[in-house]
Amino acid sequence: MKEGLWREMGLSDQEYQQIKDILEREPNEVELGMFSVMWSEHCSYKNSKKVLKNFPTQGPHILQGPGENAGVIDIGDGQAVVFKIESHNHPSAIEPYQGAATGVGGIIRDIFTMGARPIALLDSLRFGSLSKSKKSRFLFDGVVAGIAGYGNCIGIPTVGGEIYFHPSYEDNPLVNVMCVGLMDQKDMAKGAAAGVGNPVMVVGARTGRDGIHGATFASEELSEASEEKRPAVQVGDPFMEKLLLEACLELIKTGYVVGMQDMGAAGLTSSSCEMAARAGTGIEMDLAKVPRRETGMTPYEIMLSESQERMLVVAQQGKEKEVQAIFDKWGLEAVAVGRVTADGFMTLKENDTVVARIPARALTEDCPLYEPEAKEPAYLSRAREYDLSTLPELEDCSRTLLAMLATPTIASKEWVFKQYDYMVGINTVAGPGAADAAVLRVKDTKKGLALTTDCNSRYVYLDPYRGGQIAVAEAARNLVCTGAQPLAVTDCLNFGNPEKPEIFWQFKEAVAGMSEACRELGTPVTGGNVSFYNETKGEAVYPTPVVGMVGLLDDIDKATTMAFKNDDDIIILLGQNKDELGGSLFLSIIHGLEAGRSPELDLSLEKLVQSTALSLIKQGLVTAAHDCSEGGLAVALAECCIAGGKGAAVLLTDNMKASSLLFGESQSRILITTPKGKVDTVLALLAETKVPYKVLGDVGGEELNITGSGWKVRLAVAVMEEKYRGAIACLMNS
Amino acid sequence: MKFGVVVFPGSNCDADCFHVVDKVLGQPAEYLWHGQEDLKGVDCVVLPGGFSYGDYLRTGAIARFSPLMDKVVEFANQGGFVLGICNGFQILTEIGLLPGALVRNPSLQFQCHNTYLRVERTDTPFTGSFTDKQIIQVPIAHGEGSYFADPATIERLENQGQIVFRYCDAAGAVTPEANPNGSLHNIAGIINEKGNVLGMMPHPERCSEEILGNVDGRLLFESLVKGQQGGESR
Amino acid sequence: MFKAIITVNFKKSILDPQGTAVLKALKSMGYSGVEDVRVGKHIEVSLEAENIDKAKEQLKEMCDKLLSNPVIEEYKVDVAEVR
Amino acid sequence: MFKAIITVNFKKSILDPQGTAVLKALKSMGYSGVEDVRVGKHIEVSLEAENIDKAKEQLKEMCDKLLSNPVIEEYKVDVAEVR
Ligand SMILES: Nc1ncnc2c1ncn2[C@@H]1O[C@H](COP(=O)(O)OP(=O)(O)O)[C@@H](O)[C@H]1O
Ligand SMILES: [Mg+2]
Repeated sequence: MKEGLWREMGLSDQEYQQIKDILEREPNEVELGMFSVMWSEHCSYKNSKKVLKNFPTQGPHILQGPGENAGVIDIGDGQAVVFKIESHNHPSAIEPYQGAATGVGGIIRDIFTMGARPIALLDSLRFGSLSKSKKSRFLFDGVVAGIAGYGNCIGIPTVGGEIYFHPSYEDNPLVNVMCVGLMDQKDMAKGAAAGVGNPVMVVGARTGRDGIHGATFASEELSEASEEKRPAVQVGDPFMEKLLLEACLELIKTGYVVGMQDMGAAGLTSSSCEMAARAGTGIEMDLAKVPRRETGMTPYEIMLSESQERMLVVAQQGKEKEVQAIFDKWGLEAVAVGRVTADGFMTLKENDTVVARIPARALTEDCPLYEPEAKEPAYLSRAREYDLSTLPELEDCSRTLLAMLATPTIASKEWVFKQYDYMVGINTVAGPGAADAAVLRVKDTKKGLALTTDCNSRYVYLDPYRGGQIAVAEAARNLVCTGAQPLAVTDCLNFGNPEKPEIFWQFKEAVAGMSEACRELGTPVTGGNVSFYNETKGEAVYPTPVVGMVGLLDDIDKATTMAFKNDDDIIILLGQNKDELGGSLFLSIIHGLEAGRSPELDLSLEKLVQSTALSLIKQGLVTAAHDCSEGGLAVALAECCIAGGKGAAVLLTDNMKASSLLFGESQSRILITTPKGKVDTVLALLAETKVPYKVLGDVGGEELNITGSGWKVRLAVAVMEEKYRGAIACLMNS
Repeated sequence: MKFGVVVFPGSNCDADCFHVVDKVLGQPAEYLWHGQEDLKGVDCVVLPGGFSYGDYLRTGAIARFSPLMDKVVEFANQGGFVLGICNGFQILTEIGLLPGALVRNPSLQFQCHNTYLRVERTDTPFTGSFTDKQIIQVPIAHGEGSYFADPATIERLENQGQIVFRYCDAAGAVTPEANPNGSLHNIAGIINEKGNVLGMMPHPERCSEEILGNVDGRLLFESLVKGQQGGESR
Repeated sequence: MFKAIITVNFKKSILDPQGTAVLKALKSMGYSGVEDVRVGKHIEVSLEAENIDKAKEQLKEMCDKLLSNPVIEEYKVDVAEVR
Repeated sequence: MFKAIITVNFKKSILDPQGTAVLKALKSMGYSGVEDVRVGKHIEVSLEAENIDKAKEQLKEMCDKLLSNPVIEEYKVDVAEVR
């Protein structure tokens, strides 16, 4: 073996020494390769594990928290929802179509591995400036097509998501995909290789040389040299995955499955040793039996291949034939390559020769954990101390609102979701663009599910703790606006290089903020994904801890969307307008400033606003609901108008600058409308809960009129709609 | 009326079609596995949407060689009802039960959105419950739904009234702007000469329930069921 | 063992949206000399057959039945023996 | 005027799902002699250029920048002068 090979594989000298201590000898190349991928940040969470312990993970409806392939929550009637989010950032930077497509494929496998039928996808995306950067347009175009290509083909609707454009993502886009599945609780499968003697089977696609060392690749910064590592990108085959999905679900129904796990990052290595470690067993495999796509593959290549659309199944002894028959029906291979052993070792053979022998737990548990140094970055005090009071005041409020609506981050994402089949499965009650969260019915019940992803990374950049809190609060608020009770969280933490103290500080603070908000709002974390090293040429992306959240509606007929619906409905704002512009999109777009403090968040007010809105919706008193987020109150009103094709007349009496009042992003605000005849009931209820609120005006006409003291917004809905819906298509077709 | 929903490897609207005939219409329904040769005595075969064989090579190209498809052709030739939706329509053109071909959308993108359709004929078994020239809303979801045929075929389709659905605007005008995918003559769905095989790109099964906000598609399935009931009582 | 290269193209009378899009993209990248682009399929098939004529016959059949659709496409087959 | 034929294929080591699906289909249709199928793109480009070397240079650039992604694909260019 080449001297210092471990360094090329991303292991430190100490880690190498530790491996020698564990094995009580030098590892061979296969063993070293296995350690290097399993001990990479991507698989081991060695830099983040200690911090992630802060997340609350317990709650009454949590059936499975972190540790399995996906989280599981109880939604009553013996049913469960399985969900998880994952990133595929680096592959997407290099080959946007295939990178994004295989990202979708990977997260879908995590869901059906648990025994659930995937019913929805959401995508949380970040790119550089769409108007200024050709590269960003190229990446955006390819990523969206890749998500569409995979999701549409396999037949899982992409029902929601979010997209932000910011220069920090120019060379390192973020592609996070969440998948949600539904199952009967009795069908829950786990990823444990239990039962000594049980056969271990490789099922699905054949193994090729693709993606070797993908996990290590994900744990480094992007550089020119990444180009050389290009084989780390794979081509996805959604058709194969569809067959695999149907075969696996059919197999689970038979009861012959003991454990099952998909082969994602680090392929056969991670799936086998994780399954053994979970069960406290060992696995012996003959690599010569693994079906291959290419000739002459070495044990090293077979163990580290990241070929897609493969699973590892531990079946009941004696049921191999039955398992094979099911895969055969779907035109897939299922080959027994080994068995579960009692000795706790991963024993890999090629025919009769042992090529690797490592204690399974050494790969999964013994990886050294680090607590990198954390230090508050210098930019923070500069940004916070920026004096915003010197900014010139708005001259033309209407023009400014139009400009905001045409900003790609705010503008309609129709150009994107038109490419997604968001209806297949016929469960989509509120698809993309219709409501603050996607709403799906649960067939044969009255129930509905609400799904969202959220993260405003500018807030996190300016105040990681508060930004983390807001990401959680906004996700919950979005669910509430559709009439759902928020239940649980999955998160995807996208940060720069954790070896830099400033980055690690952002990470720690953001997780602490998210943890507090999750605790307060009663939405535990069931799992997630950490993606570090999102940097190019030493510049990190904005810290982006994406929150994926699932909520439950007991009565799908009460599902609420954001569209203004009836003339004369009364518009009410729950929450408070504050004079705060810090961290707002307005500052960034209109003044080119990323400064100030992120908006304040009072979690008890947040809870009160949310519970009030939810209770009004459940009582059937609300005709539309929408939270105020990027672009503030003015943009929220405009969005309700555009969605409903109806105008509104609004009077704002707050004693505040027009810019703050219209475009400030104060948290904990929800716009609702209620029919005129019910307004007294609503106001009485509001008075009872003591929630701060304001009656703003009413729905009607073909214009949005907002009147303040000394200023006015007056825009035809049709004009706003044209800007809002056309902006992204216009940039992409130019 | 007993419906049979064909399942090809890669079909993904099979369960949706099944749900609508079974749960919404309350009709008997069976899944028909592509590898078998048994139509299980159904009265109407539904070829559902999806990506049979991954849409590899050409949409519907590989699926038409499934063993079950020989039986479907026989069934159609004997007058049995066959409904091809989206990928099902593509398969019907590939196998020659319907003329023409469905090619890539000029946008080169997959397109998923509602479209307005004008019902051109109400005297077919699939459209009896619609009113003449009724304007309905039915969603499309495809990347290759641009209907093409040579001029002679198009003329024949027009002359023989084989065009059943056309893309139109909200007022029913058949215009280039209302054509989402460059289909010749705004064709969204056609029927064979005998009138028992219908192919359409839009998805009626996606708009057959109140909770989904639109029930226009249900009329298509109801037409079949009512037609048969009418036939039996006569 | 024979190796065939089959090219499948849209008939001239049929719009080739992909070709049009590539043409547009090349022009906007500054390749003003480009006049036309057509995008088709390039299929490589390796097969065993008794002799080259049998191979050709089989390949033609495959093209007619599966690899091309005569309504919209035309094809060309080149076969060579390899060892 | 030059006419180029560009073929773009997945690299040999990369999975070609389309080729695999076609191979299976051909086998199940009874063509048991077929051993391998790869499906790629066949792109025909007509362009004006000063001379064939300039044309080649431009075409290579187009392939690198737009027509293929070297991460997963490889390409081949054939150019000839036409009148
Ligand atoms: N990448 C995407 N994929 C699918 N839908 C999206 C995507 N981005 C945004 N949407 C949809 O567009 C709508 C508006 O999104 P967003 O601007 O994030 O709303 P909000 O600020 O209220 O959360 C939502 O319904 C969302 O699901
Ligand atoms: Mg949002």
